[in-house]
Amino acid sequence: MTGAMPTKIEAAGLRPWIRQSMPLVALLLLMGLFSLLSARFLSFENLGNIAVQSSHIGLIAVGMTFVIATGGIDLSVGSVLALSICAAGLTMAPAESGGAGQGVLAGWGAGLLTGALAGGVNGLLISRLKLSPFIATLGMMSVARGVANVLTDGMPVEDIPEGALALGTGDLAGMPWAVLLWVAAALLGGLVLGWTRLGRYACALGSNEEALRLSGVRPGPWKGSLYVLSGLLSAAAGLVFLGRVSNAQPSAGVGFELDAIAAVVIGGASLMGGRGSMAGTVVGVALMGVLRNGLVLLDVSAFWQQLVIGVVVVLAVLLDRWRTN
Amino acid sequence: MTGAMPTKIEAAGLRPWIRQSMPLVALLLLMGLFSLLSARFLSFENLGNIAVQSSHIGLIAVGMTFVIATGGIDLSVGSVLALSICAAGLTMAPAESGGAGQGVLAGWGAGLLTGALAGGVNGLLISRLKLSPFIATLGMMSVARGVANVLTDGMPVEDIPEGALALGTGDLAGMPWAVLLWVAAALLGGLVLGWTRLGRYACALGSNEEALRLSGVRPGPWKGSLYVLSGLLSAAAGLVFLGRVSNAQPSAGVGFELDAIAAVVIGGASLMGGRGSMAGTVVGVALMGVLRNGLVLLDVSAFWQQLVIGVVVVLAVLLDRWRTN
Amino acid sequence: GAVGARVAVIGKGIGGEYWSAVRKGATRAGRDLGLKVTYQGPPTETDVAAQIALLENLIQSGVDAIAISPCNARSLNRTVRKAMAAGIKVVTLDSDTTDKDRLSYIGTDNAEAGAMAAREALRLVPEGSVVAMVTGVLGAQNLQERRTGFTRAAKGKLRLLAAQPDNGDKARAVEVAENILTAHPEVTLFFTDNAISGPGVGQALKTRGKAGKVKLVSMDVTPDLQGLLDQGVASVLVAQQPEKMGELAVRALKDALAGKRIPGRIDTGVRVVRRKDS
Amino acid sequence: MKEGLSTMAPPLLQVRGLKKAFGAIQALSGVDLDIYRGEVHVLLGENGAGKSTLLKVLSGVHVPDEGKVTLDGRPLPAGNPGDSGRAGIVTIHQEFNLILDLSVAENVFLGREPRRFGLLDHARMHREAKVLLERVGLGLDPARPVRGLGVAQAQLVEIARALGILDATGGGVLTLDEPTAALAEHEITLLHDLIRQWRTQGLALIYISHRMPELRAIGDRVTVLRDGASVATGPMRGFEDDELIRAMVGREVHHLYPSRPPASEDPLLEVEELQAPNFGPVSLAVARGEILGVAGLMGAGRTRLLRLLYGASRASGGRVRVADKVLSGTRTPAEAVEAGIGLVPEDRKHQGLALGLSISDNLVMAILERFTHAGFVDGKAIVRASTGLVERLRIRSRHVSQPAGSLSGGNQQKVVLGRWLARDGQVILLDEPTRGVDVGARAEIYQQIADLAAQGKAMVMVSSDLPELLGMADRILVMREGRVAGILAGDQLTQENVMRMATGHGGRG
Ligand SMILES: Nc1ncnc2c1ncn2[C@@H]1O[C@H](COP(=O)(O)OP(=O)(O)OP(=O)(O)O)[C@@H](O)[C@H]1O
Ligand SMILES: Nc1ncnc2c1ncn2[C@@H]1O[C@H](COP(=O)(O)OP(=O)(O)OP(=O)(O)O)[C@@H](O)[C@H]1O
Ligand SMILES: [Mg+2]
Ligand SMILES: [Mg+2]
Repeated sequence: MTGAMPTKIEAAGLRPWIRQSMPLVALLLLMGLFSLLSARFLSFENLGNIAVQSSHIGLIAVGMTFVIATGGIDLSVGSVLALSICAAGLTMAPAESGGAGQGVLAGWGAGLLTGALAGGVNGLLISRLKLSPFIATLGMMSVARGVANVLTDGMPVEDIPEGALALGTGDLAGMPWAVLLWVAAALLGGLVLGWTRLGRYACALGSNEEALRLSGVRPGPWKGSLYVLSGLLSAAAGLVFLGRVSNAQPSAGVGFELDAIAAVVIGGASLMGGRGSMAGTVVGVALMGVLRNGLVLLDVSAFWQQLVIGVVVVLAVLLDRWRTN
Repeated sequence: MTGAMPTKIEAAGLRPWIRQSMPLVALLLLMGLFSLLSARFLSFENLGNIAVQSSHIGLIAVGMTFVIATGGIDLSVGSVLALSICAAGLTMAPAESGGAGQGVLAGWGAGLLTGALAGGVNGLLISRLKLSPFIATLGMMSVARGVANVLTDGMPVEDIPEGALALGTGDLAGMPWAVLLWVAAALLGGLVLGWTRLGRYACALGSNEEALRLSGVRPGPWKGSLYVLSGLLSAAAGLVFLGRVSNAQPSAGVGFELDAIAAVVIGGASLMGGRGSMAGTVVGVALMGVLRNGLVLLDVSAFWQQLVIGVVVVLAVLLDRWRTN
Repeated sequence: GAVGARVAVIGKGIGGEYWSAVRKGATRAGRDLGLKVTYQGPPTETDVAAQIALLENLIQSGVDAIAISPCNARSLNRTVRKAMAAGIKVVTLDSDTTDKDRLSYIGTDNAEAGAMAAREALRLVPEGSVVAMVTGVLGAQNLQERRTGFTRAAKGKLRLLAAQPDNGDKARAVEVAENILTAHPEVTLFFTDNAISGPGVGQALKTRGKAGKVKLVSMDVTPDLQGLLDQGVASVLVAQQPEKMGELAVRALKDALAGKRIPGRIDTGVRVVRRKDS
Repeated sequence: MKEGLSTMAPPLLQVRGLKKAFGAIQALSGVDLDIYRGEVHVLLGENGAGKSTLLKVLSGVHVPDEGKVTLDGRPLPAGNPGDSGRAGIVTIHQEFNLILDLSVAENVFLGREPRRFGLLDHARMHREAKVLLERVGLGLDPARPVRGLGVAQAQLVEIARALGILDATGGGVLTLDEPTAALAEHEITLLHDLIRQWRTQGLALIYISHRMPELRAIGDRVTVLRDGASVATGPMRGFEDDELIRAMVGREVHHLYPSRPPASEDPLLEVEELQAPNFGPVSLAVARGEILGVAGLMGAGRTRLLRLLYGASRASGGRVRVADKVLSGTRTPAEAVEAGIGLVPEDRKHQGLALGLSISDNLVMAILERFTHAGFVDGKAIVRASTGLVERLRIRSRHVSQPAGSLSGGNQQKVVLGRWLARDGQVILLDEPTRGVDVGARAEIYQQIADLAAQGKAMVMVSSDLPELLGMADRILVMREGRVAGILAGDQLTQENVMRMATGHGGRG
C-alpha cells in the first residue's frame, strides 16, 4: 500500500485535471456509442430521465466519496435509506395507515434525523471503538434493515402525503427537484472536499491518519462526522426515493452500496483512501445511469446486461489506472 | 494505513494463542447461552446440522482468509459459486435436461475448473493490471452471474445425477461429506497459511508488498494464485451446495461474500491485510452458523434476527479488538 | 390435542407485502385455532440453501407442523421428506415441491395465473400489440412460472419484449419502465409479475403521462396496486390470495394434527380484479 | 556563559523519573532531564535506548507510566498531541509524518490551516508555504503532492512545517528526532543555521542525532540515555567523544572504519549507459572486493541509480552485467536477486520492512525458498537462522517472533541489512545503510560491510554522510543532476573534492 510511494512518482507531473477527466472520457465514449446505436438515446427527455433515475444513487455517492477518501467504506447506505424512509413515512402518513400524521416537513425531518443517527452510530463504532469500517457498517446494514422491518412489520407504509412526492416527481421551472438536490449536494460536497478542513482531513485520514494525529488534530470527531454525513445523505436520497416510489418500503435500497461505491471508484477515488473527486463521482454515477439506460434502449437482455455492466465497470476503472500509470 | 502501526505494536507481547482464542470465547459464550435457553440446542444432531449448513460458507471462507491476508477482498465468491455449479450441472446433466451427460466426475471437474478460471481472471486483473481487488471482484461478481444466467437461460439445471448429491447429503461413516470436505480444506488451508511460502507471502503481501518485491519475490504470481485458490474453493463450496439443493441454480450464492468476510474478520483477521488465522476463520464460520440456528430454535422472528445478527457480528469483532488493544 | 401445538410457516422471503400477507393470514388462523404460529424466511427469494437450513433448524426446534413455500421446487424435496419422517406435519403453500412428499399443497397454479393475466391483456389490447414485462429478481421460480404462463398464453397473439428485472427495487422498476417507454414507444401494455414491479411501472406511467394510455396488467393485489387500479393507471390485477393461503395452510395443519385426513391439493383460487369500466 | 544559564533561570522543561513500558519492553526506566531556554540539548543513546520514546511522551503520543513532566512550571498534559502542541512543544519525529496525498502546502499547514469566510485560504497557504520552503532551501511547488518526494525533501518539508509553527507561536520547545539522518551536507548546514537562529530567539531545542561531528558543531549540553535511563548529563564540551560513546554503549568503540584487504581488479558488476528520463547515461564498474561509494547532493539521483540498476524502476536503456550474466532490459528485482544483487532501500518503513510481520519473517524474506522442503517451510530452521543473524548484527530484541515494527529505528535498519547477509549474494547495493544507526551499531555495520567486501563481493554504497563514505569506499562516484560528475580514487578522496564535484563549482568554501 504505502510501498507505492516511489512508483507513483512518475505520475506526479500529470496535471490533476487530466486525472479527473479520464472518467469523463469513458462517459463520453459510452454516450457516443449509445447515440450511434439508438436514435432515442440522445433526446433531452431521455437524458433528463437518466438524471432523475440516478439522483438517489448520486446523493448517496456524495457521502460515499468522503467516506472512501478516509479509506473507509459505508456498506449500510441502502439499509439506512430504507430505515430513514420508513421513519419519514411513519411520521407523515395519516393515522389510518399506521402513521403519526405529523405532516411532510416533520416526516422529512424524522427521516434525515434517522439517517444522521445511524451514521453517528457507524461513526462512533469506527472512530471510538476502532472497528474497521467494513465490519461496523456491515453490522449496521443488518441492524438498520431489521429495525426498518420491525417498525413497519415488513409492510410498506402507504398514504404518503402528496406534498412529499414532489421531491421525486416534481420540478422547479422544468428542473426536477431530485436532480436539483443532487446537483446542489454535489456542488456543496465538492466545496467541502476541496475547501474546508473537513474535506482535507478526510483525505488526510485516508492517507496517513497517524500523521494527522501527530499534527495535533483529533481524528475521531472528523472521521465520525463523515459517517454522519454519509447517513444524512443516504436519508436525503431516501426522501427523493420516497417521492419516486410513493410508499416507504422497508425492503428498499438493497445493493445501493455497491452502485455508489462503483460510481465513486469509477470517478477516480482509491479505496485505499487519500483521494476522491466530487466531479469524478458525479461522472461515475452518470456513467452507471447511462449504461443501464442505454442497455435497455438497445434491448439487451437482462442476463447480458449483468455481464456488460461488470465489464464496463472494470474497463472504466482500468482506463483511469492506465492513464495514470 | 500505516498509521495503525504503533497501537498494534502494543499487542506484540500477547501470545498468538490468546489472540486466536478470543473468537472461540465468543463462540462458546454464544453456545452456552443457547444451551441455557433451548434444551434442543446442544444435541449431537443439531450441532451436526449446523456443521453441514455452514460447510459451504466454511469452504469459501478458507479461500477468503488468504485473500484478506493479502489485504484484498473477493466479492465474487457467490457469483463464482453460481457459475461453477451451472458449469458442473450442464456438464453432468443428461442431454434431455440440456446438459452434456458427461458424468459426475467430469461435472465436478468442470465446476472446479470454472471456479479456478474465474479466480484466475480476478488474479490477473489485480496482480497484472493493478486493479483494486474490490473493483475487480465487483466486476466479476456481475460478470459471472451474467454468464451463469446466459448459459442456463436463467433456469435451474435439473436432473443432476444422484452421485453428485453425495457431497451435500451423503456421509462417510456417519461424518457428512460436506463437513469432511470443509474440515479437510481448513486443515490444509491452515497448513498452507502457516507452513508454506504461499501462506507466508500472503501475509507479507498484505503487510508490505513493496518490501516483498524489493526482496526479489515476484508478487504477481503469488497474489494471482491466491485468487485462483479463492475461486477454486468457491467452486468446491458450490459442489457441496449443489449436492444440498440438487439442482444448479444461476441465482445461487447471493450475499455469500458478506457471510464469508464477516466470518474471516470475526476470526481475527484484519481487512488491512497482514494477518489471518485459519482456526479463527473456522470459529467465525461456526459462530455465524450457531447464531442463525440458535435464533430459529429460540423462535426469534425473522426481523429481529437481522437485528441480532448485525449486533452480534459487531460485538464479536469488538471483543477481539478489545482484547488486543 | 392440536391446541397449543407449534406451527412454523416458512416463506420465500421475510419482508414485502406478499409474505407479510401470508404471515398475517397464518397468524390470525393460529390465534383463532389456539396454535403457536411462527413465521420465518430466507433473506432473499433465491437463497435456497438458507431456506433448507431454516427447515432443518425448525425440525430440530421440535415444531409440530410446518407450512413451507419452497424457493425451488426440487431443492426442498429431501428436507421436506426428512421433516415428514420426523413426524412433523408438512404442507406446501404458494408453490409446491416436485416430489410432493407432503400432506397437501395450498395455493394456486402460478403458470395458470400468468396465463389468466395474458387472457386479460388480450381483452385490453388488440392482437399483435407490443407488450413489455418487468419482473422482480431473476431466478425466482414462482415469477418465472408466472411469466412462462403469460408467455405461453400470449404466444402468436402478442409481441413480447424481453423481461427486464428490477431486483425487487421499486425505484429500479420505475427506471426500467421509463427506459422501456423511451426505447419502445410502441409498447401498449405492461405485464408485471409481482407486487413491487407493478407499482413501479404504474408510477412511471403516471409521471410520463401515459396512465391509461399504456395499459398495466399486474399480478397481486396490494393496497399500492389497488390504489393504481382506482386511479385508472392499472387495468387488471390478477391476484393470488396470500392471506388466504396462510390461513388455509394453518387450518389444514390443524386438521392434520388432529388426525384428520386433509386433501392433497387446496386451491386458493385466482382473483381477477378489473376496473369497473374495463 | 551558557553554563551560567542553568544557575540563572529555572529550566523551561523538566522531566523527572519518567518511565514507559510497551508490554514487556521497558523503553524508559527513569529519565531525568532539564532543558533551558536558548540551548540546544543533545540526546545521545544507542538504538533502542529510548530517545524517540522520550520525545513521543513529551509530544503527547505516548502516555507515560510514571514520572513528572513540567513545562514552565506547569505539568504538561499527557497523551494528546494537540494539547502538547498548544502547550508549546513542536516535534519533528524520526519517522516521516507527512500525508502523501495532500499537497506540500497543506502538509506545512496541517492542523492550522488559514481560513477565510469559513473556507480554506489556499492562495495564502501556498504563498506562505513557498516562503517557508525557501527558508529551508527547498524550491518546491507548494501545490504539488508530497507523494513522490525523496526522503531528504520530505524531511525538509517537515522542518518547514515546524518553522511555520514556531514563527506563529514565537517560542517553546522544539524537538528534532534525527532530522539530519536523511540530509546531505548542504541541507545540514542550512538546518544548523536555522537552529542557531532559534536558539538566539530563546527557544529550547532537543536534538537527536547519531553523527558526532554535527553534535559538536551544534550542541550546548548533552544527556546520554542508556537502556531507558539518563546516565550522564552536562555541557557538551565537558565530554570527549570517547567518554560519550562509552556512556552510551557501555564499552569502548575503536576503529570505526575497519581496514580491509585491497580490492581485486576483477570487475564483478558492470553498468553501461544506464538511462531513464532526466537520468544518465551512467556507466560504472565495481570489482570483487570493492566498495564503490556514491555521493551527491539531495536529489542528485543516487537512489535512482540503485533502483534502476536493480530493476525496482524501469530503465529506458543501458546494460547491467553481474560476472558474466547480462540482465534483461526489463529486469525486475526478482531477476536482479537471481543474478546475485541485493538492495537495502533508503526508506525502510515503506520499502524495506513488513512492519507487521516478525523479525524472522523479514530476515528470511529473500531466501524463504531455502527453508522450504517438500513444499513446507521449516519454521524451526528459520528461527535458528534468524536468531543467528540477530546476534551477529546485535539487533536489540526479545525474540525473533517480535513484530519488526516494535524495534527501534536503528535496529530496523539492521534487519534490512540482515536480509542480504542471509541471502549472501554477490553484489549489494546499500542506500543510506546507516541512516539512523548509532555509533556502536554503525561500527558493527561497517564491519559487516567490510567483511562482505573481503569475501569478494562488490558493494555500492550511497550515503549522505561524507565521512562515512570517505572512511569506507575504495572509490567514490559523485553524481550531479542525474549524471556522473566524476569518480574519485586514492588520494583524491577528500571532502573538498567530493563537494566541489557534487555542487559543480568551487564547493562551499
Ligand atoms: N510502540 C512500541 N511498541 C513496542 N515497543 C516499542 C514501541 N516503541 C518503541 N519500542 C521499544 O522501546 C525501546 C526504545 O525505542 P526508541 O524508539 O525510543 O529508541 P531510540 O532511542 O529512539 O532508538 P533509535 O536510535 O534506533 O531511533 C526499543 O526497545 C523499542 O523496541
Ligand atoms: N521516475 C522518475 N521520473 C522522473 N523523476 C524522478 C523519478 N524518480 C525520481 N525522480 C526525481 O529525480 C531526482 C533524484 O532523486 P533521487 O531520489 O535518486 O535522489 P538522491 O540523490 O537519492 O537524493 P535524496 O535521497 O537525498 O533525496 C529527485 O528530484 C526525484 O524527484
Ligand atoms: Mg529513535
Ligand atoms: Mg536517496
